[in-house]
Amino acid sequence: MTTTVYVPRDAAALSVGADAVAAAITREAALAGRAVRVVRNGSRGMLWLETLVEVVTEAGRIGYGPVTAEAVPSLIANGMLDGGDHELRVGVVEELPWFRAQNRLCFARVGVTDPLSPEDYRAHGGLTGLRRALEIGPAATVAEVTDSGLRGRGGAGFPAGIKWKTVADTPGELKFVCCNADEGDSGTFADRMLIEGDPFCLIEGMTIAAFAVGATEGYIYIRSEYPEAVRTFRRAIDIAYAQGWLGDDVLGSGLRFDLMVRVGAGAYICGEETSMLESLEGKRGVVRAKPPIPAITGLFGKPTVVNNVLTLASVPAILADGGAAYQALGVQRSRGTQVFQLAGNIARGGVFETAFGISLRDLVEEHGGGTLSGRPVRAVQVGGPLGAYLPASGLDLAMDYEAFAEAGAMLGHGGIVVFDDTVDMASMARFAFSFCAEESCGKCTPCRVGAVRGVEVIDRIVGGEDVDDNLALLGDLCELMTDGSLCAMGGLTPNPVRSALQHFADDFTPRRVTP
Amino acid sequence: MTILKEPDFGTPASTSSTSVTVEVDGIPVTVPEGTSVMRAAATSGIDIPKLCATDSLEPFGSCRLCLVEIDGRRGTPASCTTPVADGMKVRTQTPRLEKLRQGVMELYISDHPLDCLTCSANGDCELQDMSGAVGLRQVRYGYEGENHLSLEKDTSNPYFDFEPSKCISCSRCVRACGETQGTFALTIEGRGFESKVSPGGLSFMDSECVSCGACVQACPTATLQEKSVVQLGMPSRTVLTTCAYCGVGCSFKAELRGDELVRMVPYKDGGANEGHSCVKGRFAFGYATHPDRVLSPMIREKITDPWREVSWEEAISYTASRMREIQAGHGVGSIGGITSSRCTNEEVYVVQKLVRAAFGNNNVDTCARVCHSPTGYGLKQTFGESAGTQDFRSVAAADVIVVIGANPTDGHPVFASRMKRRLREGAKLVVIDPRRIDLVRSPHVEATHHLQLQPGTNVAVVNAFAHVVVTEGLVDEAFVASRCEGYEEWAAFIAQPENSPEVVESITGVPAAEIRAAARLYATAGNAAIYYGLGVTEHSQGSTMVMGMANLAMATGNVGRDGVGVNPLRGQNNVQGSCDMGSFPHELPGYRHVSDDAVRTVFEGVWGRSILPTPGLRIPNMFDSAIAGTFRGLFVQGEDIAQSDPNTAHVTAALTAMDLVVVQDLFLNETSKFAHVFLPGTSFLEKDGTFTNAERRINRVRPVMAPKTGKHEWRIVCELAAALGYDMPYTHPREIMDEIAALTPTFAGVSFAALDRLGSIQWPCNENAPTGTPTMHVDSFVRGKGKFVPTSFVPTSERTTRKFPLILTTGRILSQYNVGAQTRRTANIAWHPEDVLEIHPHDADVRGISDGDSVTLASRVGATSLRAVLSDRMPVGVVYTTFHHPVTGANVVTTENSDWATNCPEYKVTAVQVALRAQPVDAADATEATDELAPARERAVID
Amino acid sequence: MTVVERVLAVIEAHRGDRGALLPILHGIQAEFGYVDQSVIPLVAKELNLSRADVHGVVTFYSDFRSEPPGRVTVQLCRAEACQAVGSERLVEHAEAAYGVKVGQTGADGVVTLAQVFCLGNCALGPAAQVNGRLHGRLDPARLDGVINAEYEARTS
Amino acid sequence: MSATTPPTVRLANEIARQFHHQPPDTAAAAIANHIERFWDPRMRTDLQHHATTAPESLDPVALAAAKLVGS
Repeated sequence: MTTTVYVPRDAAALSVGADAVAAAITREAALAGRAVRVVRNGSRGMLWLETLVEVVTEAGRIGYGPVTAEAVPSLIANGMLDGGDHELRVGVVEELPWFRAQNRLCFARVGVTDPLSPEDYRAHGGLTGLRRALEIGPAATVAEVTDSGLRGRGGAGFPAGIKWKTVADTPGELKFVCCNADEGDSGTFADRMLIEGDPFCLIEGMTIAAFAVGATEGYIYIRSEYPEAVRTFRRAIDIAYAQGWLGDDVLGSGLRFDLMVRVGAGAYICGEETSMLESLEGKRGVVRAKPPIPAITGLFGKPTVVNNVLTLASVPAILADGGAAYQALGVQRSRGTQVFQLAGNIARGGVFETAFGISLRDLVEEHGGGTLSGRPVRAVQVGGPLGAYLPASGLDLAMDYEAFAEAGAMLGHGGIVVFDDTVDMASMARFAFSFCAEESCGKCTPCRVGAVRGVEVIDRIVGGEDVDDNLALLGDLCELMTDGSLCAMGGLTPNPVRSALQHFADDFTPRRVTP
Repeated sequence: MTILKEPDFGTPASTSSTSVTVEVDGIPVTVPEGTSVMRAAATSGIDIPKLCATDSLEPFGSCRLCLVEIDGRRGTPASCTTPVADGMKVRTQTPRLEKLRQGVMELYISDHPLDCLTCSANGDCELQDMSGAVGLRQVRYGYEGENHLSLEKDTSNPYFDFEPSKCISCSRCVRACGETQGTFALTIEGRGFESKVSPGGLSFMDSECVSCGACVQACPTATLQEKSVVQLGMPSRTVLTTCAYCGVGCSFKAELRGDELVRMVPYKDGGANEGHSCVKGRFAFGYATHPDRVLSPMIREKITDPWREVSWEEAISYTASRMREIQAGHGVGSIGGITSSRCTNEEVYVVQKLVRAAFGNNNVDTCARVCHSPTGYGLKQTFGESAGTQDFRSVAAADVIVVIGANPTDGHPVFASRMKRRLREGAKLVVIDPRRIDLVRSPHVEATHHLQLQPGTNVAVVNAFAHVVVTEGLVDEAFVASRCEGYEEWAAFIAQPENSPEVVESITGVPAAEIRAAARLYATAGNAAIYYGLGVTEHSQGSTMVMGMANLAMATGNVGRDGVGVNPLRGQNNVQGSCDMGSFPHELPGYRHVSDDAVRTVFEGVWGRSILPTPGLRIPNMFDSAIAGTFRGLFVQGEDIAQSDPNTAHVTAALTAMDLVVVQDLFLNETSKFAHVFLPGTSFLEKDGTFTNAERRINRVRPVMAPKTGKHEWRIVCELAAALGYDMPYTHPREIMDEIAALTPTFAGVSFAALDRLGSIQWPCNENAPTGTPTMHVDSFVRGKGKFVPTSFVPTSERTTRKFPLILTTGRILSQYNVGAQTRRTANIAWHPEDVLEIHPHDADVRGISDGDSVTLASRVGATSLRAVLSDRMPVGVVYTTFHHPVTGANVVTTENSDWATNCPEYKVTAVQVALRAQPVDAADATEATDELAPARERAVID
Repeated sequence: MTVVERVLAVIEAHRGDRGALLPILHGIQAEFGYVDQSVIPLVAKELNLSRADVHGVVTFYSDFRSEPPGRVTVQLCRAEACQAVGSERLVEHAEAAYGVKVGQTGADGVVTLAQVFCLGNCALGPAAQVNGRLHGRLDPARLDGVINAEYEARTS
Repeated sequence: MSATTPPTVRLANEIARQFHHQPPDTAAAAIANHIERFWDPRMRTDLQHHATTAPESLDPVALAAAKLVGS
């Protein structure tokens, strides 16, 4: 009898030796005379357990982790292939508290299936959403998405249905669907994991969007820092064409939709939708002023849907189960689930998909297990490099768009980066400016020049130079960048700065000038 | 006037016909929908601070100075990128906005040199202005932070400097290069704080920059600054005038400091150019004050005598008495005059009047004879008026643009920029030209079809187009039925198989399928416009081709509205005007035949002299008659016939045979070698009058300086007439225009006062069209019904043979102008130091010619030598050269063939042989050889 | 194949793609290891862009190198999540150990050190990409091991 | 075309080639009309002179036209 063993092919798993683990299992099983089938799945998202090896048993998929290649002989010797006991054995994966506490919609198949197996995809509910969309027609599809309350997962949280309706209502023979997979925020990796772990879901979501708005071409813009995601998605597209899920006659419905991968080239700003469009057009990734909005004048001047990976990946489920089911999840105007990502100095980092409304403390302390270093949590940055730093005392915040907005913070793409008490928050504030200086597109003055001056002003403050005047200047600069910048890059850079000043003022007191 | 600063509304005007009303700082203002908040504010007299916005460019939204508050909207949107909405309430001045704007300026100044007092832009710097406008009082960041102050200055361009340390990264130059000029030679390099303007990583001179000046114009600081301003200082007064180079007729602000011309700046309200310019008009005006200019009249008895400077009185009375002597001895018809397309309408008018009224004959012609005379003939025959049908603006409404025998990016660059803008917006392009001109494929522009025809086969191609239209049912039946005549006969002719694309393929070398596709595109476009140049007219069938294009336009209904038409791209600044003014021997002003008794009677009444009812001699006929001995005296106004007219040997023989040759010009040109009287002329900077451009637009030419010669050209002519016993007692050129208006129905509404009021006027301008006529033939053709004229293709007699196996065709290049008399006397020489022979690599290879080799170019009539450049722009079998340098003698080899109807020379088709020169000559040798051979070699085409 | 032919082959593979400049530049970098100044006019001509257009794009994106890289290219993540677990110490180590500053290639052409902001491995930091392969939970010793292995793989 | 051909003859012949597709009578009339509208009278006289003295130098249609031209 052949034993099925799952070894993730997700980049995070690969980064800690998953390929070597898979090879070792094949080798050692053969030596032990055991027939095994190694399936390369996506990651379950419990990244502290990577490489998480799962063995299929009658009791379920038993997990072992973190597994290294070196540990494989001992694992096999100890009966791993039969679910045997071992210090790395974590039990039935889906029964782990961390796992059970989630509500996986977007990530329902991630880590469960072979991402490039169309059979797996179908067997796990794939294509149901698309088929239903094709059945109910474009207008009803848009309505379903509108009714679901789905909001853009890229950070701005704009209702997806309204955007789609605008594109659908704008006349044009050529329209585009663009998936923004330029996931550049530190502390976020859910897009990557979905692309690598369930690419067909995204393809299905984009196809539904295309059908809904009347687009015939789609582009997914994946950052070049994600070579594994690029490879996986390209293969998935090839398979989808072969399956008739893409091309001239999608699922025999007569729908034409072509999908292309485009790779970024090292520019954080291309995660901003208009600069992403510029980049897709083969230009410098410089931000466009709005209006006109991309839904009307988008890629190559044509009506264009631009949505984030998780937004589009939520769509198949919304169509399959109906907008109302999705709407039933979440709180207030934050409907459905959010894929939180626990990162940085955290004991149990990974993705955690759940309905909006969970508290930050629950995520960081209960599920994340506190810091990796074991030291006290001092600060948590939510929403990427443009998100605010929250002090350990402020972790009782509910994770929803409005609650965060009220607290002067933002949920962004759901990334949560934890710092322990060794962090110097003045240097993190300085980093916010220097990151902006490094990654600003250079178009608008507050961002282009302001970021550089911000670094200099913080240096002067911590250097003890005219501290009060410079603090006032820093305040004015933050105000100018917030109110005056062309896009969110410059506009939000003051978030981490101001929050650091507000919550960690002591770190800004004069000290020795760092050489 | 003092220095003219045009208002800048910040963003381009909206063309919407719907209006919306908004309130800016409590002031209600009604503007077209789509107008920016910034422009709406400016319209109501409120200037919102701005640096990256200017109304010649699309809004960009980068400087963030123009932030405003809008009731009901979050934040502080940029007023340049925010369109107005009905009922919107905008506040442009609040404490919050003031603080933000000061904050922006503080950032700018923290990375800017603090040298305002010694900066060349001091007083004309928007950064300086904005610092004041926002009330910047301190820069709290200090000046010690990261900056760009040590970036090096690029002085490589001869006309302007690039000083990146002063750059504020507003991208106005980059956008101007793309949006306005369409060259895309500039970019922003790097990103973030390191973003800086760059000519593609090269120096300006090594880059793709064509030196049009749009970037300099757009720059709000001293970063891109004219060298002349750096050297001479800021100008203090403005004179509005018109460029004297090509037929586009750009309006310029001549900016002076005292009486010194500092710079020429394109005028935003100029109808032809709308604020754009090219390297010639913008920068190449130095010839006007070049030391080579002759400033005193000179005479001599024999052409072998040395010149003798004399007073104006002596020069004029000498001329008059010799003219009268000749007429006494050889008859009234033994003298004549040639008018110049470089001179004003008023100057031209008085010369033809001199000839008709004082000389008493019709022996007047103009240099248009050798360029666009077929246009006059062909469009008169078919449409009824010897002029193009559209204004330049019309190209913005074209869906398909057909360019035939023209190279607008070099020859008519400012119009080309407008055309390219339309092409970038999506209009389709068909190029019909033997050579792959830049328009066929250049950044962001690509022709749908390039019909690379054999030189001399235009008519076959246009007939094949028409054949497709007629036989494939693409005729606009309604238009033809209601607006035209002669259709049936023409359609029967054109439908004959000999005109089919398949048959003409072997003649033209253009695949039949290409012609069919292009013809269908033209016929089904919606709005299809034809633009053409000398590649149409300078052929043995030049006039036929013009009529062929007119037929095609009528058959498809592409006449009489915006975006269509048949449009000549005129060569010289005043070709249209000189023709309008009655310069042709068979026509009085306004294209009315001398045989028309009624017309003659009107002129005779005003002029007080009788006018001959029979045509006079055309230029080539004058030469023939001179050699025959019946034509012996010639007044030549500003045309170098010895250099520019065909068959130089014949021309020089004719000039030598004459008893009196009077030359009026800026420089001692080739013709003056055969002259007895030299009357120094004035440059356009001294003239007072009008030029008429290719779109029939009459523009004022205003004097920037007093005549360096002490006398206006029109006055010279009047004094000569007086000396001949005929009074032309004008005291000012405006009186000349008044007379033109009184005598010419199409000019009835034109006067200097009207021009000052309206800016410019496109004739016809009269009771029916008091402000002029941008588009002609709108409801009916000038001749009533448009007339189809069968245009049978007759091959030129110029054929290739074993001995002369290649065809030579000619053209011009952007930086130089015609025979180069002006541009060679400016720094433009840097771009084109010599004419070269472009030859296909295959043709070069079989002759053992490598790139850069010196080669001889020989035709049946002459030979010259020049450097070869291998180029796949040429089809195999065709070679090409420009004619800007007399040393090249490019036209020594061209033949005496001409257009059958107008005698316009067939410059564009010459059978030649090209061979490697045995011993390459160095430059010094070449110069010597030139001097010896000058009369035979220095012959070039005027257009 | 000549350089021109190799460039044309890359361009040909993207002929007909909309706005193909980025994929082509990636292709050229994959082919040659960097984007040489000299190929810019050719790319511009083939795509009907100005060379300034291409220059502007090449200089905007930090991926495109104008110089050949070393045998081992190390992209160290310096974004917040990796900073939280000591990425700056890793940078200091790498600079000292390989004698290059971030953004430089060693004179011996062995190591190119580059910084990157986020590799999407934020729960397993500090992370780095070495010759295109992602590594997590790095410390100086592990980094050295990875670099050595890559160097050996490239030289053997 | 020989350089010794009189200019008016050369011109008339060039014009005649353009009208060869028309019936000779029509062509001759059209050419004569063209000459009358665009030629100086002394050129017409010269052409008529050649038409009389050297009719063989003229294209037959040009010759016919020359005879129609009023001087």
